[in-house]
Amino acid sequence: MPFDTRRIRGPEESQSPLLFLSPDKVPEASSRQGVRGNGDVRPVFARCGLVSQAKGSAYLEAGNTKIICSVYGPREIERKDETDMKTGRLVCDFRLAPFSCMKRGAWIQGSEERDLSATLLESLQPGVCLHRYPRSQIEVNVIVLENDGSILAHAVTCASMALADGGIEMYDVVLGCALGQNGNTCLVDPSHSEECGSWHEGYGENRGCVTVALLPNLNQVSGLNADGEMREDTLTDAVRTCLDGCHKLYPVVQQALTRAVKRKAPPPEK
Amino acid sequence: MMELDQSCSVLREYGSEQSLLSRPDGSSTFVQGDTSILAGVYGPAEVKISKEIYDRATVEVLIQPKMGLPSVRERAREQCVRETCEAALQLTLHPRSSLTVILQVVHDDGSLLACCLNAACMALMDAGLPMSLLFCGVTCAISREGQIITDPSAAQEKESQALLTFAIDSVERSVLMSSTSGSFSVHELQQCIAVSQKASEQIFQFYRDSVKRRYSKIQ
Amino acid sequence: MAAGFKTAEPLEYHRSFLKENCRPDGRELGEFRPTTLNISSISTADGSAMVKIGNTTVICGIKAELTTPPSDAPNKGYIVPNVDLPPLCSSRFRAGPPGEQAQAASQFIADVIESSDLINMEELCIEKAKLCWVLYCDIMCLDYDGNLLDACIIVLLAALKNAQLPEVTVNKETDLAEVDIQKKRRLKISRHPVGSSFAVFDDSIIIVDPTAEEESLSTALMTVVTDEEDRLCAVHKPGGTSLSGEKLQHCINRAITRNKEISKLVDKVIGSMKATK
Amino acid sequence: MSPMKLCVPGERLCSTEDCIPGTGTDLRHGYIFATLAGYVLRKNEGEELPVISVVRETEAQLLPDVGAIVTCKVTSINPRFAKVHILYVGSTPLKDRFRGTIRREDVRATEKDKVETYKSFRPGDIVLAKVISLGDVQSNYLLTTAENELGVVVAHSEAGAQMVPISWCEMQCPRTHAKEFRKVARVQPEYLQA
Repeated sequence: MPFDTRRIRGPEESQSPLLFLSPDKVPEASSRQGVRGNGDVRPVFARCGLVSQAKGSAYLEAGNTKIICSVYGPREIERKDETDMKTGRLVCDFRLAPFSCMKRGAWIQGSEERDLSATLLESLQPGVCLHRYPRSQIEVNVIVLENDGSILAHAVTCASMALADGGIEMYDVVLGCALGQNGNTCLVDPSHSEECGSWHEGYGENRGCVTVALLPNLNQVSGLNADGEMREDTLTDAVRTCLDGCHKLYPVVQQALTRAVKRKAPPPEK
Repeated sequence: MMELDQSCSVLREYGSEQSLLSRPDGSSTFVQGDTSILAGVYGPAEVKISKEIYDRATVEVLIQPKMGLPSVRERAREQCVRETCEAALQLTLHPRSSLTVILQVVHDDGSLLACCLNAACMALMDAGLPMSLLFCGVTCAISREGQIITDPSAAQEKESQALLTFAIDSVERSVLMSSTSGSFSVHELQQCIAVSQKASEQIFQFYRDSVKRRYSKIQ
Repeated sequence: MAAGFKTAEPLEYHRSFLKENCRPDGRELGEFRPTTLNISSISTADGSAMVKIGNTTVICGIKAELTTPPSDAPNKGYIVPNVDLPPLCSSRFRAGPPGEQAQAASQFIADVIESSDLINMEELCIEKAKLCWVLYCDIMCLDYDGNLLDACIIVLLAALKNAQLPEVTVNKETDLAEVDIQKKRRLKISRHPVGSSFAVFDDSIIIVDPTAEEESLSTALMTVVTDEEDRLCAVHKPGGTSLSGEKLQHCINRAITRNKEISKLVDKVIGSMKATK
Repeated sequence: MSPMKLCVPGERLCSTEDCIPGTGTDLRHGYIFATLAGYVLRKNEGEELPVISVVRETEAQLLPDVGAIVTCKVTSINPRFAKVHILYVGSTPLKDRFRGTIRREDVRATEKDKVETYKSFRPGDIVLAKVISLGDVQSNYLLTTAENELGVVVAHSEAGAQMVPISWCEMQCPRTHAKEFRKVARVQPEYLQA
């Protein structure tokens, strides 16, 4: 492997201490106790306008999942092509901070991050009025500071808040919700251990993860991502459950956005 | 035509040669003891649009290590050399153009950054670029006994508790650049600056002599 | 058209303030922006901290992993600091590998760790020539408004102080490491390096804690790092216009008082964290 | 007075029978929806129906549009055109720089074939111009200064001092009294407070 000459290098190889845990001490994937029901989303904390340099930004916390997003633009496209003349371009960069997961991640963007960038872009695009920004591009940068599950879903919500905070015209906000299916139990907004837990037990029937992105006012789904193996009826149920989960987020997003508007400027004179 | 200055006791033997390469617009080698740097300057030349600055020239410095690819350490040194060159050059005279300084490490035996600075300055002079001042690099090592050694060798650097490199300007003899490692007291810092300023006199005299010798031949 | 003046002639705009011994954001020349510190916010990291200096925000997460000690120092471990300036933090940075500024910052932080003897590297060794810790200190800038280096040093110091390593023993029979995450220990941080950054305007006026705009308009930048015994760990001036000895002394004095302020802040935050546990 | 209503993108504001859609709104199926997060503003502008728009702290116009007056800084010149960076659209500063081009034939309205770009602009000049086209794939925004009110507003002489306009095509350095050629804008009174 060619080593990275642009970063300070450590030893050639190193292992996470978690690999050396005595087998009896491995923390088990616990089922949800009392506090949160299987159909509950985690309480979401959201704020807009934290990154001073950006056009718009948002920070979102759901349980231990922590995501920050900033939006830049509309700015000039460096290499234009014919389609850019009529509509703008949306660009997404999705990154997991090296310290965000149980195992340390690499600095160089991996294929997982690239896939997430692409999915995020597809989920957001239908919500943005790109025709209002000809010849220019809008950049969305997402960094996951801590990954405790459902990162794609929360990244969608966080990014759409950052876009709205940046005054980018949108048909609707975009909300994301994820679900983990394990046999007959389904867990809404799964945490990281719940996401992994289902795979630890091996490959089984009716087991998988679904992420849905919703435009709540238009009542349209802009992104649907499912992996694993699920029965048709479970999948439709899962999507429906996710839609409910999205709607639950709406008041939080609405409040964070209106708060940011108020903080930036007093109401204009009539 | 290797010019040597043996009268110097504080600095190791040093010497330089200019215009030894035919392709660059200016070139030089600078040797301090066993440390040796080869420098080439290209420019003013066309600049990439993304790097263009509308009212001055864009300076780039590349340091090539003796072996392997340049790493983060080289990048930090490049920044030091580049910003020192920027302070010395009259960049507004060449707007929207590029100046590239390439420094090839031939051998590293301590005081590398200082030698890079000296080689760069000689090469810039050779390229005939307008400069408002000259600069030179001096490295001081503070030994564990608290003694100051100027222009240390690699072995002396390893033994030292602190290492300070300064770029001194030729007009006011003040500090243009400073890069340090190890810990030291304020008093030691002041001493090192004073010693470097003194040593810089020799190097500037050497610059003057070598230029004089070179142009007296042309007449 | 005051705003117009600011965008069209930024340098003149700043000069007009400096003439009156103040700055566009209302600060005096020698005044730092409010500095806040938060620790332990990232539970996936072994130690973490977030620092804000004005708008500038940096976060550091430390991940400890196991490896074999370096062959030239079999009784030591590794500290690997890296600074990242992602496109998220400012429009001046592009996605992709780190640029010169990020690389120079990483190297500077590595130099400060080495120069200040921040931590006894032998403490990171578990078994000589066999097993040791490597601490990956990944520093990310989330909002870039100047004075990155000061923020990075504070965040690194706080994250190291916050870090806890699980107990590791080498099983004599199997010769494998065994980790007990129930038992954790803190690192001994022997020194308190704190940096102070300065910007030089028009070769003569010195301001502390420059914003991103002030940095780009200034003619030189300098960072002085001191420890709690008032010794200097770094006088880093990567170039630019020259500075007289007198001005340098003035900067060092300011750096020494800044060290006291920040050490107090770090101790307070770390202390309050321990108290609540 | 009741506090002003706030909205987020996607919210339905009213039917088209009640209002005319203004900025920050979108028309769909006979209803007006918000596209911005901001304050909902209804304004009677002499029409039958009030105009409904969503406003934020800055003006909504973010991109240079055809017909907009822009303030720009000249970055380079050649005999055929001058390249500029657009800094302002109207009085709104742009966060990111957009590049524009002023072609030789767009410098002034009369005697177009006698225009010499280097006698009209110099790099570093601040110029008031109007957008005439968004340009095509290869080119940037095309701008014009062919109006009396458009052209150079701030320029520095070779000696570095800010010059004073003395005619529509000349400016003078207050320090050296040297005259330099520029396509000078007749500055409108509202800009004079600078």
